[in-house]
Amino acid sequence: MFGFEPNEEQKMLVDSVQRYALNDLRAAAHDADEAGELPPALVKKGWELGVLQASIPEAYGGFGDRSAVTGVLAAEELGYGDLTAGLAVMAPAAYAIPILVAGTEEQKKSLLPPVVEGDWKPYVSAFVEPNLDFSAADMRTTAVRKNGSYVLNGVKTLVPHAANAAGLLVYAALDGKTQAFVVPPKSAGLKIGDREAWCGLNALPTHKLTLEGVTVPADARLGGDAGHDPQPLIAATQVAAAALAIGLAKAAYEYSLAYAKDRTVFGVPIAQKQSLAFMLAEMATDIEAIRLLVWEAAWLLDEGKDAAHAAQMAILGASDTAMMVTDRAVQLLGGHGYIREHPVERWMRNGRGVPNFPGMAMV
Amino acid sequence: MFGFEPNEEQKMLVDSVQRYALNDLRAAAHDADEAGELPPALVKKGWELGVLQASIPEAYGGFGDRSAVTGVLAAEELGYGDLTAGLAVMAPAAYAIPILVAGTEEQKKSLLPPVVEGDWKPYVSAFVEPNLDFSAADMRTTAVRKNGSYVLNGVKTLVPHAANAAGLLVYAALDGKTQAFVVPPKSAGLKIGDREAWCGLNALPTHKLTLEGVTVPADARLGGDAGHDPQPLIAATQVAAAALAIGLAKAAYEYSLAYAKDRTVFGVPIAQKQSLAFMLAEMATDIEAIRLLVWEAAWLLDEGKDAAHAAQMAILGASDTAMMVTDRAVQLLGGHGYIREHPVERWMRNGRGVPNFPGMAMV
Amino acid sequence: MISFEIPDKVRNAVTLMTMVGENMMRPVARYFDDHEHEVPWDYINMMHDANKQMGGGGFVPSTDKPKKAEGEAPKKEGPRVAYQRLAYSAEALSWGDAALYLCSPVGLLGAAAVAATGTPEQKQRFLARFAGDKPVLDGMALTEPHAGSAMPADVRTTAVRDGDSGVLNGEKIFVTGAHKALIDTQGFLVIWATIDASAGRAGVRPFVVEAGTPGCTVTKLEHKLGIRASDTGSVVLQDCRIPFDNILGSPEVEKKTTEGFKGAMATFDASRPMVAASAMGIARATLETLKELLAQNGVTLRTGIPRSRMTNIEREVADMEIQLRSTWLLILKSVWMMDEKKPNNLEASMGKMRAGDVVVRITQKAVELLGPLGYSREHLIEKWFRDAKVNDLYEGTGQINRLIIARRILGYGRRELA
Amino acid sequence: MISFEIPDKVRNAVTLMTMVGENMMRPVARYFDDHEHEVPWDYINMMHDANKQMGGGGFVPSTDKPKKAEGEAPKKEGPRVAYQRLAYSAEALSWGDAALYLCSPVGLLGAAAVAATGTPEQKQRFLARFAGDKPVLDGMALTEPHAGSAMPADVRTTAVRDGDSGVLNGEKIFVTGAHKALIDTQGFLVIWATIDASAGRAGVRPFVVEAGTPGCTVTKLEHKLGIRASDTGSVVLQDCRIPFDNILGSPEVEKKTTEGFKGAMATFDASRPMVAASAMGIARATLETLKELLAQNGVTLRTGIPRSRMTNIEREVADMEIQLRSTWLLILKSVWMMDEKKPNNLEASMGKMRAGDVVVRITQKAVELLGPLGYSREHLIEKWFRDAKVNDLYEGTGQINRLIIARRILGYGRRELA
Repeated sequence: MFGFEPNEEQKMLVDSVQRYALNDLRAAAHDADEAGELPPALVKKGWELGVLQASIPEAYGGFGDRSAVTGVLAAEELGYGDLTAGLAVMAPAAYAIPILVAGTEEQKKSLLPPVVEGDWKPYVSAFVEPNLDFSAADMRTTAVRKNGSYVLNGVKTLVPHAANAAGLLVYAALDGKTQAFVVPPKSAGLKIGDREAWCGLNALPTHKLTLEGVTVPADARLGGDAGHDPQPLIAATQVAAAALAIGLAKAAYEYSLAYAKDRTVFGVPIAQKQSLAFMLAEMATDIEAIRLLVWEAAWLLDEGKDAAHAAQMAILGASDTAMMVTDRAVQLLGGHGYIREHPVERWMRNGRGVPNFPGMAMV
Repeated sequence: MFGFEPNEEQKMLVDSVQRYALNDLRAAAHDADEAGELPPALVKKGWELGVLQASIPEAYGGFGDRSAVTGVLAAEELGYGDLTAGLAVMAPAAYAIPILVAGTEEQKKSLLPPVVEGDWKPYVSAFVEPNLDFSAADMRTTAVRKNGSYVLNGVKTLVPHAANAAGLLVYAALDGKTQAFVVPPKSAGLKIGDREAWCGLNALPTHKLTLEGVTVPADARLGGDAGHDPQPLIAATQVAAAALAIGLAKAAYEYSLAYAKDRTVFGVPIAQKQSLAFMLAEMATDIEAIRLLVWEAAWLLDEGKDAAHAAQMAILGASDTAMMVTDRAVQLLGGHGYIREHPVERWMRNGRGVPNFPGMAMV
Repeated sequence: MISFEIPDKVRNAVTLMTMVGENMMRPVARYFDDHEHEVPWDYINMMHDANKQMGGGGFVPSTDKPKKAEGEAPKKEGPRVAYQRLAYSAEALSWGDAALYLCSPVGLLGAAAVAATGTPEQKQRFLARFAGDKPVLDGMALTEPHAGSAMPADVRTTAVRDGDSGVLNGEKIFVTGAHKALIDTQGFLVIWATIDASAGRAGVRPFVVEAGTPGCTVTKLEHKLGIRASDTGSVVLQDCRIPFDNILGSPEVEKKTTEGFKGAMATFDASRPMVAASAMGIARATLETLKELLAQNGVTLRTGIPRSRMTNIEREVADMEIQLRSTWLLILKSVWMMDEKKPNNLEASMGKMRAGDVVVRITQKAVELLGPLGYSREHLIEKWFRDAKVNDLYEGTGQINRLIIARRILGYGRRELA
Repeated sequence: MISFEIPDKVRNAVTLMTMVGENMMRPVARYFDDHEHEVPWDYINMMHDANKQMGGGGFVPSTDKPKKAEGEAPKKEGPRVAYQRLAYSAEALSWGDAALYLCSPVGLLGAAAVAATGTPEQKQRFLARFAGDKPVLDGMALTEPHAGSAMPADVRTTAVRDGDSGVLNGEKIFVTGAHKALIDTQGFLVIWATIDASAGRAGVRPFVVEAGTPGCTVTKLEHKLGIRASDTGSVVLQDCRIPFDNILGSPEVEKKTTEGFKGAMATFDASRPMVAASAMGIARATLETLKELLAQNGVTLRTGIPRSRMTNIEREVADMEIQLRSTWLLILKSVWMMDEKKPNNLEASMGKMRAGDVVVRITQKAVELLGPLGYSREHLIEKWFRDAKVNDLYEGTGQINRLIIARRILGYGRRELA
């Protein structure tokens, strides 16, 4: 049975996240971008919507079961509000969901409750690496077994809140296979670089993380000695980033559509020009089509089916869509699109980074 | 000194080729395409314009000096008339120009006069190979030295008039370097396949050519024992195909522009719709820009400079332009574009093949 | 609920149609491309038999389709998937061969119009013939010589009421399957005509004209770039007299109001996804064959690597996969909405527009990527490229569909956006 | 004659500007991006000195530029290449840094307007100041708050004649370099105003407003996505009184005819290639740096292979090279036509449109291809992406230029194509 409509529970969640996105994230995004920081109360409020908490069973401190489909519905709304803040709110998910999915019972019991009980805390993951052909399935950071421990070496980038992380999940290649390790933030050999500066994401502090012989015990590896299949984790973070990107695209599409209807030249709304109206038609269609790719990949994850290919299609398609749509949104605003008073240039800057964001959030 | 205007002599040639293109080639193209053959008188008339003859010095039976720039100006007009017939008219150039450029004095003296003196005769070249990643610089057809001769093995495709060729120039890899060899059409081991059927080019008979141990004497190699630099030949045939493609694109652009001005819906010419008018603006701009790439590559050839990169840019750019413009021309005609009464579908079919046509003509 | 589970009923139809495509269509696809206007009777008869064996209702969903044998217990109604099955069937048959698919005697665009807007009596009267002894084709006639593309609002063919009759006069062009519906079989066309030329678009309505009706003649067959097994004809209506209740829809549609027009236009919400699905079939066939030819020629396609590590060919194929799947999901959503009786006008146009773009892009790229193999008639790739282009032209060009989408999302009418 | 030989004069200018770009602009480009609205005095003063040393005529071609020392023999006139040199200079300086280039005290868009349409007396009066003691900037003010983009025909700022004076009233927005021209230096703006609001476009003319003119104030500086070293200001004209012969052009331009308007519009045929050339400089810088970063990171780019054998990155780079070179040649042709005094309106718009497209595409793709390196502020790639986008927006958006091109090739006016 095909179905293209969220269920009642999902609709309620989407409604509440959307309200937060529109009332809180949108209102704060410009100043946060200029100031280079998100108001902590803003992130706290997003956290209290309970998107992650509802994905973690009661046994581990949460109050629900994980659904990647529900996750992408929520993520789209966060991206619709502000992708930067969305990544901040969802950062702990990039730490907790892998533990939930791939951790041993003991790891789940010990590691999850501190994340989901209480306020938002910077539990984050270190995933992306600073090379242009970074591949999630073929990382340069390595893990080597040594005397019953694992020794990690390598460089990570785009690690949010690394300077004050409460917990760190680090991905590394163990015998060529990507595996995740829980690394205490104060580990010896772990160097936190200066805050990074990007084209976008200005309000989110990220850092380079250098691992020089960082040693963690055997039980720091997700799944213990047996380890875990990295593919479902890679897929889950790809669809999370894809959903955020679709939300961002939708925001830019809606804003530029409203602008084009409102803005008149020679007394006629510019939306009445075929060239601009057709742009909008293509933007709307792309968003609609690629959103369904994202949903399908999430659904495959929930069904326990192989989602690797679908998730890659989703992130590639959503990245392209975010980049195309935000560029056109700027274009639709003309000179006004270039001015930071309007959000479209920020959305374009944030959107350009989407291909790099998998690893920073998870559903 | 930059200059973007043909000189007087070139203008006269362009005028006469354009008249032939519009009056003769255009008029014959539809029926030739449906019938699968070009009227011999049509090709003869094109030949008598003397484009090739004017490129061959008097010492070798012609009446001028080669200019690749002049060549591309003429080729554009031929493509503007009918690309298929243009390839037929120019086929002997693909045989003669390499001999002129890379041949020994003796080769030029003996091989060129029969080509350029008298009527059009099917002197042709065998260049393209039937593999999807065919590369002019890395051919699968091989030439091996043996007892003072060369032994050729391999398969060629898109060889025009192979069944009744008066002369054949075959390209093969000798120690990994592309070299051209004059091969008598009746050579032992040379098998002419059935006539090929393509998406377009219906009026031009082409064949597969299989070489099984075809043996030619040492002096059959262009340039004799020393051989020749293949790059200027590859570049010269790339710009020839590119110029034909630009002509084809111009034809499709002009036809669809005129149609769009003429065709009314609700009493308004469809060209007054921004979506269609902007398509035309982009088509015109692409043609103009890529034409200059073709000119520059030809100019570099005439200056004796390295034209390899410029020529590749020219053929890639011109192929893309031909494909984009002809597709849009069909689109501009709507349902009528799909009907063989209008030439645009034929231009689209011919245009789709452009990336495969280098080797079939030369300037 | 969000789910991407293909229903069993649909899956079974796909299996069957794929067998037909593989065994009955692919082997003769080149022949009928080479022999334009030759009628593929073997295929038509086979499909007719198959349709009868499956109950004879044709492919077109209709809750009012001819009843099963008397006394048989009515089946317990599951979720409605009829339009989903239809889209999957159109896709699978077009994967076999899009031109032959258009010769299927199972109810195509004309039948879709009847199913979407006809009264129960009309559905019975016109759709029953698909279960008759002989195969029957149908079609839809909209475009006229003066108009650029399918523009319902610009119809000049007139329908004048004369007692219980309607008298049609006008000319239609680019009628897919006109000859097969009216001459080769005892089928019918749905012909758009105006009941009041002074009323503009508000007067335009669909009428059913059956084969053999005096005054209705097929005057010309087009020679086309592609889909050559399917004829494209011109139809002249000269004092063509039909029962006036061949006007599709409830009596209200006779009122010369924009509402009546809009009701009649609902036919496109059903037909566009069918055309889009057919386009997807060509695109999928092309992508699969491209991959096969690449593999045969030693080109390996790796998966699970980022774009930065891909070859150009890998990247093109990855892009094709994204386009194909996302567009198919969009079309699926639009037919799911039909089945769920949700308004799907926007989604139907989005699917049609994107399908036209995508099938053209995929087939053109495939020709290009395969070099001489793509351009040669030894393979079907070049044929599919030629077949594909019609999907961006007929049943509304890409531009017309953009116009429809843009008006919808902007809340504009013809006055604001023309 | 067809030739692609770069003239010596032009080559020398490129060498010089490239040195400036490399040594004076690249090292501070990031700083001035981070410090929006800080005036780059070092660059401005250096360029002013360099300009004076080269004769002080500024970059803008003018046959009437200030004479050399008396008695000096007039140079033998070679072929005219002044606009070609100008385009190459704009390209090379924008290769250095497009934002700083816009701060060059050598005559930019305002000076181009004076050079293109001013009388000899006006050229002398307004262009001489670029050779003065202190650096001077200029600009052009066209867009107004009510209009979407630069639309000369939609100007509402008024110019009323009062004896020998003109009195300007209105507001201009998005004036590139307004603050530097009017506040930071003793420069000028060319301001478009209507001499007869009832005459529509026929009444619109360019006026020179000099720094220090009472009633002309810079009211706002925009915070922008890119080109942050260049200020973008709003200018309010309140009973701003200027000599009426600051109206650019021969006396005929005062006639309220479409001809007069068209004459004034010729300024765009000179200014569009400058903007396009600047865009090309950003694009070339990006492409070169992309290649360097790829090489540094172990990605080899092979040449001379067909597309079917390329990696995705190789194909993207090859496409960039085609776009960059073909667009540059188109721009060169348009300035060659200026030098040859041939009408270049179509080519100027084509070059501007395509340059906007190409620089946006190349910079966006470069950010993408380089992954985290492209997105990071450690390199200039992300800055160039931000700088680039303005080229598709200012001095006529891509859409406006398409409109101009389409009207030209179709022979349409505003009535037929709006």
